[in-house]
Amino acid sequence: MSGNAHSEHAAGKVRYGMVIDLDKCTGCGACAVACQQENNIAFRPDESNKLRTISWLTLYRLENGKDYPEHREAMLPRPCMHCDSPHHAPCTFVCPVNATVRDEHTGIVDHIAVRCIGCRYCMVACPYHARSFNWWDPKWPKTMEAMLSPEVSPRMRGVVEKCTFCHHRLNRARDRARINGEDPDGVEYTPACVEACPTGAITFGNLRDPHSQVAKLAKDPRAFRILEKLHTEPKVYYLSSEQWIHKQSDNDLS
Amino acid sequence: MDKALIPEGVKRCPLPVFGLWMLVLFAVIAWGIYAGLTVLLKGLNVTGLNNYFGFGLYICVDLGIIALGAGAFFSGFLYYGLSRFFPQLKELHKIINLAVIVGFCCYTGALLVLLLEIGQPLRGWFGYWHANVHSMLTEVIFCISCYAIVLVIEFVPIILENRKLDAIKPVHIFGHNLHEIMAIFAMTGTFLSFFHQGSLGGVPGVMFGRPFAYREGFFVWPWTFFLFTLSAMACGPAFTAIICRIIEKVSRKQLVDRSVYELIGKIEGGLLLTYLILKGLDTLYWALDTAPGFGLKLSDFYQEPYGMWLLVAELGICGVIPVILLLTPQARKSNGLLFLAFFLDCTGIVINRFAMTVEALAIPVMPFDHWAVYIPTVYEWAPCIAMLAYGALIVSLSYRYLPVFPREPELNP
Amino acid sequence: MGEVKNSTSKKGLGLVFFLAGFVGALLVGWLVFPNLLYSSKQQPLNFLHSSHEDLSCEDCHFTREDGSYSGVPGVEMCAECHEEPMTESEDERILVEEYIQQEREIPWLVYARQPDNVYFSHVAHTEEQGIECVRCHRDVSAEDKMPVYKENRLTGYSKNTIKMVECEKCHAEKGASNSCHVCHK
Amino acid sequence: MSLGRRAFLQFVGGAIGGTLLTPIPWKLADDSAIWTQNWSWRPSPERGEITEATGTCLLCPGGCGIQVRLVNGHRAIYVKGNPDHVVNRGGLCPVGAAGLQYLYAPYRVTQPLKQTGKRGDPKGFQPISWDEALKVVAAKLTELRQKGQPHAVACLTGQSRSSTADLWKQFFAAYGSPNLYTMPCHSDSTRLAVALATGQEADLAFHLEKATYVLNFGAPLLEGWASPTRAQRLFSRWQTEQPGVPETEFVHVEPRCSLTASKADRWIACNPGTEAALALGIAHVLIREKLFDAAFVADQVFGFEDWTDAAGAQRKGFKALVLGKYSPQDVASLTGVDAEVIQELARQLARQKNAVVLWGPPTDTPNNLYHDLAFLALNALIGAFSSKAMISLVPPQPWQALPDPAMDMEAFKGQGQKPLGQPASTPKTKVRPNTVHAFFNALANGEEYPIELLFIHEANPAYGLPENALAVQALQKAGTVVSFSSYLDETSAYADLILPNHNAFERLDDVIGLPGAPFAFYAVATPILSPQYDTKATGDVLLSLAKALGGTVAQSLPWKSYQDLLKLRAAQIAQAGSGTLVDATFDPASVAPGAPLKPNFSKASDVWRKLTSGLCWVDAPQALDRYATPSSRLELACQGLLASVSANAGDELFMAHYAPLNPSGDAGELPLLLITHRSLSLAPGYVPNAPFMNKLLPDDLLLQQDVFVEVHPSTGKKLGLRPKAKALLKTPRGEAAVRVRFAPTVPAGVIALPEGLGHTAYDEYVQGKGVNANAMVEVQLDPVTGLGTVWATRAQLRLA
Repeated sequence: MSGNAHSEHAAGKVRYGMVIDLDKCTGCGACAVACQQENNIAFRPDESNKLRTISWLTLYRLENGKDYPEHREAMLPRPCMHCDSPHHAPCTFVCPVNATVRDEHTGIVDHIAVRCIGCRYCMVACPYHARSFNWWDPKWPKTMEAMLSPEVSPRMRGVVEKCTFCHHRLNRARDRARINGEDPDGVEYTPACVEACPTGAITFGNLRDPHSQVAKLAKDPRAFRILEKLHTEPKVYYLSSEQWIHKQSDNDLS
Repeated sequence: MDKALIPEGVKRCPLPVFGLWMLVLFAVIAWGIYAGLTVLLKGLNVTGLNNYFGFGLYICVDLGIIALGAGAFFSGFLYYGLSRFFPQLKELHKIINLAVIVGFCCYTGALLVLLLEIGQPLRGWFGYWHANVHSMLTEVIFCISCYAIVLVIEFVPIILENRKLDAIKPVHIFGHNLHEIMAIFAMTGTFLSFFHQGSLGGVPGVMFGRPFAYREGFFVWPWTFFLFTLSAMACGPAFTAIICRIIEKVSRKQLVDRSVYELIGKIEGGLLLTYLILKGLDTLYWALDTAPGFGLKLSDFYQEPYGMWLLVAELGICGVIPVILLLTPQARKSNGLLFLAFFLDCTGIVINRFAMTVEALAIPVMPFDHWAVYIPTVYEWAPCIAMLAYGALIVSLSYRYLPVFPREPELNP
Repeated sequence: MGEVKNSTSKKGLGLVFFLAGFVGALLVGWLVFPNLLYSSKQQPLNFLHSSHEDLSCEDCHFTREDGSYSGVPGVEMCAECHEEPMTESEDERILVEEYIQQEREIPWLVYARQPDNVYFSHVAHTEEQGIECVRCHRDVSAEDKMPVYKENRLTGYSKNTIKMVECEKCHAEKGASNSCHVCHK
Repeated sequence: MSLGRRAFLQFVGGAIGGTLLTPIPWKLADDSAIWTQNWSWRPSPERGEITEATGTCLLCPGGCGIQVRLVNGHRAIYVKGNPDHVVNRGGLCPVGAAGLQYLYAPYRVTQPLKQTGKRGDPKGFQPISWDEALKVVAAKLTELRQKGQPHAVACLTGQSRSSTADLWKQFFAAYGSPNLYTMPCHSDSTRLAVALATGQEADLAFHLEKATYVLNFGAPLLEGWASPTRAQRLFSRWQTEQPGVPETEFVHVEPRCSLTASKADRWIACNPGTEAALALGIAHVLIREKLFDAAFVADQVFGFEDWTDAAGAQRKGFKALVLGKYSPQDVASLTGVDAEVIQELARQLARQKNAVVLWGPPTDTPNNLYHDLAFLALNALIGAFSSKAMISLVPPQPWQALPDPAMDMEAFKGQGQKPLGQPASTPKTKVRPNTVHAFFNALANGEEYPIELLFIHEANPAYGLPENALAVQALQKAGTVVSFSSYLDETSAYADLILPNHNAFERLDDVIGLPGAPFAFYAVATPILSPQYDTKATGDVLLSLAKALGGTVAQSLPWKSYQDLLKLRAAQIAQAGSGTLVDATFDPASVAPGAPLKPNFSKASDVWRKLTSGLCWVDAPQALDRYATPSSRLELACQGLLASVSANAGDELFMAHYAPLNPSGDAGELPLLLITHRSLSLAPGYVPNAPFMNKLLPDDLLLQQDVFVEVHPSTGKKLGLRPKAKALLKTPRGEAAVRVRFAPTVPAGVIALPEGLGHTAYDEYVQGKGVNANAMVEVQLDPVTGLGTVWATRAQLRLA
């Protein structure tokens, strides 16, 4: 068979992860727009059916459940969590054709659209709704085809797609490292969403590098992860000083 | 005009009437095919599926059909495997042919719908080529294929018993030999079916991102594995019995001895009781430990329209009541109650499959997420109904042209 | 006996029919089908590496600073020497008049063109790493004519496009990563 | 024939077997897999070398630095913020991030168009050449001048902070028309207020980087205020804990729970439009409890105590009026904010080391003059104008000056004409009031004199002007409408001639000044790529027109190209020898008003080179220690208003007071108050919402064609509405079909509608989504300034 990645949960030196500071995030959406632009994400005239839209990085609006004027809202950008649960992520476990596999050298959970048969099992398995299905063939206005990036392959109908942590940038960074005679493993790069965030709310890097900003922030007392109780071990951490946001990060009784 | 094909000793309705029925079925199937082709050409956007409901009517019907169709294997197992030790099971030979046919219809129909379920049907074969051994769907793909093959093999002897075909000597010899090794296939199919239903039950074991469906450790293997197997066993023969009864009603004949129904009733009653007990414990453990461990209470999993009524319906109305009816001799004696029980039994399994697929997806996992409601479109209903029509077609043709019920002549002198 | 013979002959005849279908299928599959599957295309004009020996490989095929690879040189590169026709050939004329003077890129048909979804890093496949160019590309040094470009009518890709299985096999041999994103984008 | 049948079967079997031994099925399967990956109708991106170009985003006045990736130098594939840019330091707002969707929009105007059918009919446009188009316009201009009607030429520009605006001014001055307007914005009123209070023509500079306490009355800080990305950076800076540096507390006052309100350290919910009253209530407590900066007031403020006007009349001072009318109890009943909270805010504000008061409407419209003055007064009381310098001024920079226009008699006469529709009460200050609503109103109603030629530049008033119907009527009334739009927008649909501008990423332009920034600013926007279509920069068009007109007009605009003008700017900067060219390492907190920054450049070429490589010119703002007022102090009592208000006017009319303009409509019939709001994922200005941004809109804001109105659950129930129900929204200005979102983000009796939807032009990705908020709101002209203000609009909502 092909795609027989090392399925053991490697204790490698690199685990790319993200920390999103919800105190700083203003929900502007620049990250999501940059993601769409960078990754050739298709759009349609009507995007108001949120259950059919393609979104690699979705902004959720959290509400504190109180009435005016104690009502407060917060925006939570949610990319793919690139779950690091032992052995398999919820999604990589269920894909029948190995279209989604976690790279144990970087922790990135890949989704190869050209391998994907569109059974949507991974969508069902993912508790974060990180995956979008191409319900329609992608169709860009003719003139807008010019802005498609050759760095990312456009997807067609009938397959699932999701956030890749902009792994094409990782590949480019590795090649640059090779050119410069540096070690291509463990290179640092920046996803599009991180680049775009005007508040600097998103930090990206190697979670296993104790000197990295992302590793430090992941240990911040304000840090939490969505649905910790599921033990999916997501590699996207959030920071918030609001207790009501912490409470909404996971299911809790009462 | 087709008398030559009709088995000896039995009577069938006039060809025009049958033809009309065929037309109806063909119309439905055509409708379904049209809808299916529309899905294949336009994409799944014509369905009611969405990013929250990755699974929908297709999966639900598939799982339900496969469970109901599992009666073939289980019946085969009972007849070919256990009747040596329990002579009373010999009676099942009176209905075993129908079971095979029903199973064949279910599995092959499921295969067809399966193609509509995936976004890239043309790449469906990747499941065989790039199989992920950890994925339950891989197991499903392989198992369904095997079961379909096994059922075809089991079906062939029945077909070969057609009067015309049987006339052909090599065919006759071949069919006869097939009959001999049917037990082997039956047993094989049974074990495969056990594993298949079980692997369907294993699906929750990998869904640790879905608390409603997730089962862990012991409760995946062997518990949920056996639960799915058991539930299929507990309803499969019942489904076959219902089909048989329907044929009896339509043909206004008695096709099997009443004792067969009663035997099935007892067996199903016991299996359903066992299933209910185990299912109850499974649900208990899930509700007492697994779900709270995820920060969820039982009530968190139920919201209209996916309310508590589903649980009550599945385990109460379609679980306890059939058990009581089936395990009460007096109730078994009443056709109404017996088949009501069978019907509830089968309904329960479909509800269960629905709960484990559509309902499980309706439940928001993230606290700030919302409940979603899934409404299938005609492009989902049509193929499924067409698949049922396809099954009806096969059953109708089989009944008309094949000696499905050995006791039919004697019971309808 | 006659009947038996008939039966045998009938069986024999059956065998004949079977063989006929069999052999026919083989012929169609192995001879006709490929031509049906692939269409042959010509390059816009004939380019010979042998005619450009004054240039080194790296002049036209190089890795950019950002790590990307420039495999096919732009018409600008050609214009450096071919501002005016250097020969009388039709190819030369086409080059100068239709491309260089019009400042239009030459639509070369790339033999080893990979699909959009493939990420190939030349810088990770160098001779220093024990991977020679001819491993994937034809040896162009002594070529006197560009080969016919065979395009798959269905997929639109070159017949010479390296398939995934070959990549995986080699990666496995070399101990290189077979992670999806290493080669996919 | 049985043989035939069996033979046929055998043949088929053999063929099947044989085929299985050929590559046909396997190859076809393999190819089908590859084919499913490469359907012909799936777009395949052009491959090639990827390079990066540096520039400045011109999609809003924010002046963010950008870097754009290009494939083969001519396909832009990605826009990111320039991490070395002083304004945005690497981030971008969603509009900027989606910028390429405007560059490659299918609704771009690709060449000059002439309306050949009925005005307003998009299908009636036919292409014409640039030569022909320019001739037509020049002829018209010449004709009007010759008729002695230079004032009949008007212009509305949306690009108020660039050299193009200066060109317009230069052109209109030389041509002789007073009717040059910009799209309305809050600074229209703040600049007037500043002029009245300080006697200076300048933008306000808020030193937010060094603020320890920011009290914001309604300005949508995080929804696109001023320089949106810079505001975000600022907010992020406030959120970052730094050892040894005091944290900044951000208090936001607004009736609606906006994103800014939620993100604020504290949100004070007040009744719509009552922010100024709250400010005055706070001033009351400050005065009563002697918590204000007494030294500054005593030393540099006029009108705090009772004063005597030029006519010798005794007038009450700010102190007396505030103490008399704005007690916490009184203000509480007006604003809905507890008296204790008002007192607490005042005391907290007074305690702060570096406090500053911001203000602004939730959408960018002019404010009530007196309300602007109220916030200025509050800042004065807390010493924000003192040596702390939490607020300072950014006046026009010396290098900004263009040569005085050569003016002939026609120019003088035209300039002497009163701007169309402008009220007589407008204050006489250095700042020219942007009475655009009065202009459109007069034009639409045919009052005063007609407008024969109307230029529309980087503006879409038919969509984006509050009470946009007025603009549509005006466009239809104007003689000839010339649009310089890049897109076929709502306004250009009404044009007789479209002279398409280069797209924001195609043109060379500049950004003069950053709204609210505590420094003077200049940046050059270099073209990211060459123009895709047959378009021309409006600046160049203007220069061409001037040349065509000849004479003094040509003299006044002597530059050969727009680029020459920009290079002149650089030269003048180099010559002035003040300010410095900076990158992201520049910390605005280090700027002290009145202390010009030391230049790090010498020659003009040096300046130009650095400006075009992404560096920006900044300089210190002006210290607010010099006042050109009658009293030579900061005037809380604005003596400059003596000419604008009646001599018998109440004393309060000379100073800040809470003066709400009553909305029209029957309170009984229209019992609700409608407010509008903005969001960073909805572009409310010149450009429409990009498809990428549409994905960001939640499905309880826009669902298919319907926009959601935010209604408090209790209000909704009272009106018999259900969540998501379709309803009819009615205001004095119109009716619209909407849906209902029950949300505790607004108080009972108030409903909220987002801006940025309801487009009718552009394409299917843009049009037909929601309702244009500008069509529902009511604009009220400020009785003093004549500016069109938007407060809240009476509304009715009922089940459809």
